Amino acid sequence: MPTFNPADLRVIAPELFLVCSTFAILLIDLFLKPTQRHVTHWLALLALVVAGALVWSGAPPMGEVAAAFDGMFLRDGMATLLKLFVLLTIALVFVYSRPYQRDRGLNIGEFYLLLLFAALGMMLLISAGNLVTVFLGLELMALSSFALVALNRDSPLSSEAAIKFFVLGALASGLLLYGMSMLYGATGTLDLAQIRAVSDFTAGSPHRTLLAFGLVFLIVGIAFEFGAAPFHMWLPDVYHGAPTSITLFISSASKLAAFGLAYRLLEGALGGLGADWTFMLALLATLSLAVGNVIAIAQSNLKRMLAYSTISHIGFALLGFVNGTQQGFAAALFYMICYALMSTVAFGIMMVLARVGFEAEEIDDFKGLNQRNPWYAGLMAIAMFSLAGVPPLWGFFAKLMVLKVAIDAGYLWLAIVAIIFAIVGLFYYLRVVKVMYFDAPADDTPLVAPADYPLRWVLSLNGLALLVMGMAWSPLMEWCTRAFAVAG
Amino acid sequence: MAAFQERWFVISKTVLLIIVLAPLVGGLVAGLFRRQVGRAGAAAAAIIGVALSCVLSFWVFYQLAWGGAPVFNQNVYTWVEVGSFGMHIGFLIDRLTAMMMVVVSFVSLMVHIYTIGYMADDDGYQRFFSYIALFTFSMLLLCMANNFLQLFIGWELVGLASYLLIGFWFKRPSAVFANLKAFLVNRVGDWGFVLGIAGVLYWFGSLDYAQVFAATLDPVNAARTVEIIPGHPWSVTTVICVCLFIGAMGKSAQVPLHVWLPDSMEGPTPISALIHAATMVTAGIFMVARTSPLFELSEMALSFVLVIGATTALFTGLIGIVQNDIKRVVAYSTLSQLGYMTVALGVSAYAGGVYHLMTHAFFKALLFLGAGSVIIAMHHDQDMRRMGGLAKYMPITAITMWLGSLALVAAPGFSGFFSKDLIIEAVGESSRWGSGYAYFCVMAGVFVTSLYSFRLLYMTFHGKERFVVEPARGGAHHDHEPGHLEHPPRESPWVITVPLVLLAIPSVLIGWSTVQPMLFGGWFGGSIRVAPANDVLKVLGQEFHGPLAFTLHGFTQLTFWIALAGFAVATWIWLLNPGLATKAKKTLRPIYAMLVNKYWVDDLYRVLFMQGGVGFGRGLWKRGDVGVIDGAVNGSSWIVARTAAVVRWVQSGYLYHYAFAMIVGLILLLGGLWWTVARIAA
Amino acid sequence: MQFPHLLSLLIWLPIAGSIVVLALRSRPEVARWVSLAFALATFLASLQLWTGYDRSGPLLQFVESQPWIAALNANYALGVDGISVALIVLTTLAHLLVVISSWGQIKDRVALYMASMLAMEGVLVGVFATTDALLFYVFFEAMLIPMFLIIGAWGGPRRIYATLKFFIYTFFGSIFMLIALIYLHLKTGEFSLAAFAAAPLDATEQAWLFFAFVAGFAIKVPMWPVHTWLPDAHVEAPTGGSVILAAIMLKVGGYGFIRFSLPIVPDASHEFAWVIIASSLIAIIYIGYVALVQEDMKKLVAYSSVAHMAFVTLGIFIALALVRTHGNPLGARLGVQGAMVQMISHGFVSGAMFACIGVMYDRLHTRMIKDYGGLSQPMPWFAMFFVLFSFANCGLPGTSGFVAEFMVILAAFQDSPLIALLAAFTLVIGAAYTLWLVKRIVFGPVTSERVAGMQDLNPREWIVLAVFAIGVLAIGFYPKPLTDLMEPAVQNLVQQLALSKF
Amino acid sequence: MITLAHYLTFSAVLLCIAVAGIFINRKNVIVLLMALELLLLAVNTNFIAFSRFLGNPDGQVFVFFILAVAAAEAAIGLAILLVLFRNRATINVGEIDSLKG
Repeated sequence: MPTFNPADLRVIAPELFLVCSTFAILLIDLFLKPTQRHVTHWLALLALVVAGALVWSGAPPMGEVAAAFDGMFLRDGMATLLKLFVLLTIALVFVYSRPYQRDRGLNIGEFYLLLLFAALGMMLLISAGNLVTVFLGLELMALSSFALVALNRDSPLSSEAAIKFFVLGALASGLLLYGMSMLYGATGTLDLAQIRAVSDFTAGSPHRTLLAFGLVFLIVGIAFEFGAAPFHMWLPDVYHGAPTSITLFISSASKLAAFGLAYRLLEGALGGLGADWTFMLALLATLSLAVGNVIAIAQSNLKRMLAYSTISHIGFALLGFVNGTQQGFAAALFYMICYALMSTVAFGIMMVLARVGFEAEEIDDFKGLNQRNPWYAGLMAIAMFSLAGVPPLWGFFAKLMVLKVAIDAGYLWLAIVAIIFAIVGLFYYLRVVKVMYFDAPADDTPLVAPADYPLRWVLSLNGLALLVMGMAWSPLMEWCTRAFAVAG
Repeated sequence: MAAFQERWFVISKTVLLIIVLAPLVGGLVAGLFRRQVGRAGAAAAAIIGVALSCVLSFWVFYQLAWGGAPVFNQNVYTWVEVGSFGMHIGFLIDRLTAMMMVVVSFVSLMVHIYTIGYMADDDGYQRFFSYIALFTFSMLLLCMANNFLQLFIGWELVGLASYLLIGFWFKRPSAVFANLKAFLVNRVGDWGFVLGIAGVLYWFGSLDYAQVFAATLDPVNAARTVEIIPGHPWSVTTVICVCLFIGAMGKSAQVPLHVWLPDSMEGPTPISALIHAATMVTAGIFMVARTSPLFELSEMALSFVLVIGATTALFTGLIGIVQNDIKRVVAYSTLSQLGYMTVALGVSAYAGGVYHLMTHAFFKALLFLGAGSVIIAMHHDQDMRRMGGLAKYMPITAITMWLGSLALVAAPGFSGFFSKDLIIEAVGESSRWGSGYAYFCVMAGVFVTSLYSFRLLYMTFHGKERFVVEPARGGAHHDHEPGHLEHPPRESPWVITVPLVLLAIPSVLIGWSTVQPMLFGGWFGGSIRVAPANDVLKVLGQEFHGPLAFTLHGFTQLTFWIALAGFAVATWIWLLNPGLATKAKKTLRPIYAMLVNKYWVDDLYRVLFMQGGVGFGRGLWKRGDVGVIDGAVNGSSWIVARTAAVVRWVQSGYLYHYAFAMIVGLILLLGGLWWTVARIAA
Repeated sequence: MQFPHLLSLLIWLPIAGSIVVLALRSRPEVARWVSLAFALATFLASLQLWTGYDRSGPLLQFVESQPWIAALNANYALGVDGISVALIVLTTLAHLLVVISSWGQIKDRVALYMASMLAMEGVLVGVFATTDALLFYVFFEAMLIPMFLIIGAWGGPRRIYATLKFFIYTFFGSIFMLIALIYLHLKTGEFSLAAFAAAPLDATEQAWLFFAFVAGFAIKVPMWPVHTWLPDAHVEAPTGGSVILAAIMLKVGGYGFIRFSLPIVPDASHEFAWVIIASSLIAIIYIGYVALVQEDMKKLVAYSSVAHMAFVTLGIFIALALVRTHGNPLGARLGVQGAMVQMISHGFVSGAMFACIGVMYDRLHTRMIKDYGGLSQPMPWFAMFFVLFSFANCGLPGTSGFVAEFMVILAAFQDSPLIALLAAFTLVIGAAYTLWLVKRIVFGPVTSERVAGMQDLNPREWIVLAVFAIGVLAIGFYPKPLTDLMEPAVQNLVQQLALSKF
Repeated sequence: MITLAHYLTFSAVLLCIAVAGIFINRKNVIVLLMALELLLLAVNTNFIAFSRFLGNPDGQVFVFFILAVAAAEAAIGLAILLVLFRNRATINVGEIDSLKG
């Protein structure tokens, strides 16, 4: 007879703290004047930092799993790592978007609260040990995201993006749920570990067909969250329509969370069907690489271009999944972390350059940036080269790791497809550098970054990290590898 | 005494280094420090350098010829060493080399001195000295080499000097065209030459003369064959020798690579004398003689040499008859004489070839310098149609030119007689394949030589004066019409006439003292190796009873009468019956056209190689590089961009299309599932 | 006294310099002097390699090794043999000269230009110094970034097309090499070149790997038919960029063949040597003809670079045929030595040619041959240097160009006289396109007022060209120190070639 | 006798109707929201049917969660719809295409 165990509260301490502090901030924010919004800002950041500290300090030893509530909630190495980076990227969203939000009158409490709720959803999703928690975490994240996209209530584009995101997101989660119901039907349990136990021994049984059928729907849901082709259609429109701060969030934190979702469902629940899902993911990867890289070339809007670039990067990350081993997941996670931190730089700089009435989101807006503001041009160039996967930047090593595990798994053809499309992709990243460095500026005046020092410093560090990590990424990779040790 | 003898009669490396480097130093001083040393300083530096090496060359020659000094063969330094392949810079000094050194440095010295006068008005005075000194260095490097590498280095460096000197008046488009042509044609020869060297290294395992020549004695090497075209075994020595000789054909201007030499007359006359008559062009002859141990192994290669040489000897001489440019006549004469030397090589009479090389160096340098003297007198007009009767204005030039010409036409007793007559006789003795043809060519050549030589003398020095002397009309020095002189022609200054005289002496006399030892006395010793069966000179030597007897015998020979006939015809046409030439021109129009157009060889080359090469290159560039390769490169990026531009509209903006795409994706995944299941089941 | 981490110093000193220079963007004059100081310091430090290198054996020297990426077992491993030493010294020297020569040429964004150059220097030294395949790859690709900027930001009118073409073309090739490296890593569990060389590989694996390497290196060299990026890149690049591109970057391709293809896949290299040899011969003849008809002098010299680099590939792959088919290791050494000397020599010669064209371009701002003529009158010193380098370009003895071509032709003859025949055609065609260029530019009457008004070399240009000239002549007259430096490494390589991997 | 298969078929049909409703509908966004509710109903049917036939209550618990979330989802959906209408004065799916390409 399961009983409530107070020790479980320790396991979910970070989440509990985040819930409580979010509500507290909600209340405090009600009493703040718009001029005092910075209090919310700092409190939200504080909440994230403390939550991060709690994640770190209460982490179980590597390779061990701390479960709470009958396995509904799991805390393992992967969860610790992923949560830390989710919190980090959301903190970056806060830091980077403050001037941007302020300029547009969007520096409102909802922004912080919805992001905190989304963070909570992600943490829950990442730690989910049960289909119910997966679902709840996912929906908490998704619903917050829908609302965030529509945050700029006066923008027709934002609302269009939001409705597309919402309808397709709901469709995807409906299909995901349908798949979950198949899993439930096949195994009679909602617990991921138990589903896994069944799935490991299903060869030849009728359950297997049902499981595999459910698997397809799960993959639809996962692919949607990632934005893998052909479930990517929402992604360019949402990136484009949403305020840049929200695009930043979706392209970084959400993608990390999607990794959590994919890992929990595919490996945690359906590891036994690896042979099935690796092939399906390989198909998705191929399509994503092709669609993302090719269509990105035709874009003139930087946000849209980065959206397609995201799709192609998801294709790369999926190369790690097709390996389906500890090494593979580690490589994929490494890739996602790298990608998230690259996109924070790119979108961060877009926000730095944006002004009231000027979004700095067309590629041509970056013309001659090197003359106008060499430092941010340099950071942007680093981000672009890193996204393109040119050594010695971090992005290259992330690609290297996933290529390695894909080839190791026998997917040489996929690796070759990936590199061919990487060459195609190179073109549009270089175009951004070209515009910044080789084109004459439309306007010769220096472009000064907002006098927001945390933004300047953190963004610079973020950008330089792409360079430094190119030489010192080994510890992070090791951490990623250990995060998956004996986790399954 | 013995110690003295040892010191005195052993060739010292230091001396050799000074011989080679002195002109280089002189040249560098004249060239790089032209501002600092001035005109006189540059001339002095170059002349001192060359004079030093000339004196020392004579000394070395003396040591070898009379002092009994042993052959010197040492490396100076190692150029490259890859395993046991050592490539060195070093000297092999035997009598052949010593003779060349003497000829080269002596003629060079004469030319240097002559230059003081000839180039007196030229802005490029210092530059000229630096170039000819550089040339002397290169030529000595070539001659003194003890290996094929250094031979080739010198070979190419003299080519460079020749290039620079032909194009010395670089403002003249014709000069810079001629020097390019000269270098490129030489490069065609070098193409073969370098392959020959590669063959030597491959099959004989060394580039060192001594080792290679020792290896030729091994019958295994002599019998070795190679199948470059499968199924056709060729003797490796034939391959090597033909390749080497192709190099010689370029440098010594043998048909069909002769086209550069007449054009090279664009250069100042001193270098025509030095490079394009006396020394550089004979490098090919020297090289073949030097490598005689190799050539002796290949009857086929020698026949090739023989036929090429004979063709050159006759057919280029014929062109000389119709030339009006005084230097071009001498140039074609040079071609023809080089042909004679080559013929001598072809019948294994290497010593004869080299001997003719030496005599020719003197009298041909004399003829060129004489021509130069005339040209100065005519204010740099070279057209013989505007000369005539110059003998009374410039007697020294006229006399020396006559002496040189007599040597050229092999008048008995003159140096050219000894060398050329012997070549002709040697051809007559030879039974090598092609010797019949060669005999005809060299015989006919005698007539031709005589014809153009006397034609030149008559048109230049005798007959009616065809120039107009009109006092200066206040114009600048140079702007008068061709054939119009400001003042009567006058004899050149001493710096010009002294070299003429000094060259005339050996041109006339040198045969008397040298023919016996050099041709029949085995003077060259081991430098030249002739297989006993091929040794035509030995056969001739049995009938040779001293130079005087030979000279007297010469008057009875067919060659003398042929030459005399040439003299008679020339006198008849150009001295006694002016106007006959024009008539003959009309009656023999096709032949005349053929000769004036140089058998259309130049035109053929221009169309085939120049225009053809440019057209071919343009085709490769436009069609190949730009069309196909870049077409593929840019085309693929164009395809990607077009695809992107089209495919992006799949993202139509409509929600229902997006949802539809997801459903398609779902179906795709179900298909993927089915495929995996099927695969696992199978 | 030797500096303990000399190779690291040579890599990181210029990179540190580039960061310092970047910080001086508002003070271009200071930036110039600081970059000169860094370039000079690096060059002087690299001389220690030359003097301190023990020429007696083939062992790697100045070895450093630090764990770098534990997950991949990749190390920050450095070490040089004679071949690397020669190339590193060439690199540091060329960069020093480029910094000097761009003094007056670059006026816009000086700091960025100098920083790119210094960063490139460090990266290039890294390529030649590393013994770890992954690190090699990182350097190999990283050099694209500064060159991309240099061509794109300071180039000519079609610089964008050229620089994108350059970047994507080369990236395209090298990424296949990356797959090959990953494959080898999976096979051996390491990234060290020594481990790769020791890995047993069957014929199919070797064939695939070979072509992956060829894709990477052939484009870099560049070999026919993947050379078309080079003329465009050269034409549009600023002078300094052209010099580095021609003098150093192309060498990376040849170096890659030596370090990767030959030791790792010797059997496939042997089996497919004919492909490379054929391509090299086509390059020598075809590209020679193409060079002949160029109207833009930079394009002409760029095409001639392709033809000259063909001697590198020819020399390297002839060696395989010689060792394996003919059992002639001596000839093979001659071929490889020739190829290596060609790399160094071409570094001097092509660098000098581009520097010369830069001198002309600075004065008239055109690269078209028809705009020049009769330069020897207004610019006698320049004419002297230009003629010297032109003769070096067509392989005249006494210049470095001859040494290498001669050795490669000698080696080629040992494999097949026909190959030598075709290769030696360069004597004719090389002289034709080079000297025709000389004829049209340097000689003849002065063609225009603008040409007549051209100033002769200033002292800075004079120094740069004089250093190149000294290099060209020194190697030409006495190549032995250079070949002796590389000999143990070459010998070692040839010995390895003889060993089949099956 | 109504078996599990019947329920599953029923829910599959519901699913198909929902999906079809989403991508065939070219008129009104409200209809989309309805189709999404239908989709969740299909899922709920599945869970309840499985729960009933497996004798395991977990599925029914899940359904409660789904219902709760569906309510929240509908709320957000309608809110976004309002914003959209305010900005564009239309909720016609065929007219919402400014973001494309």
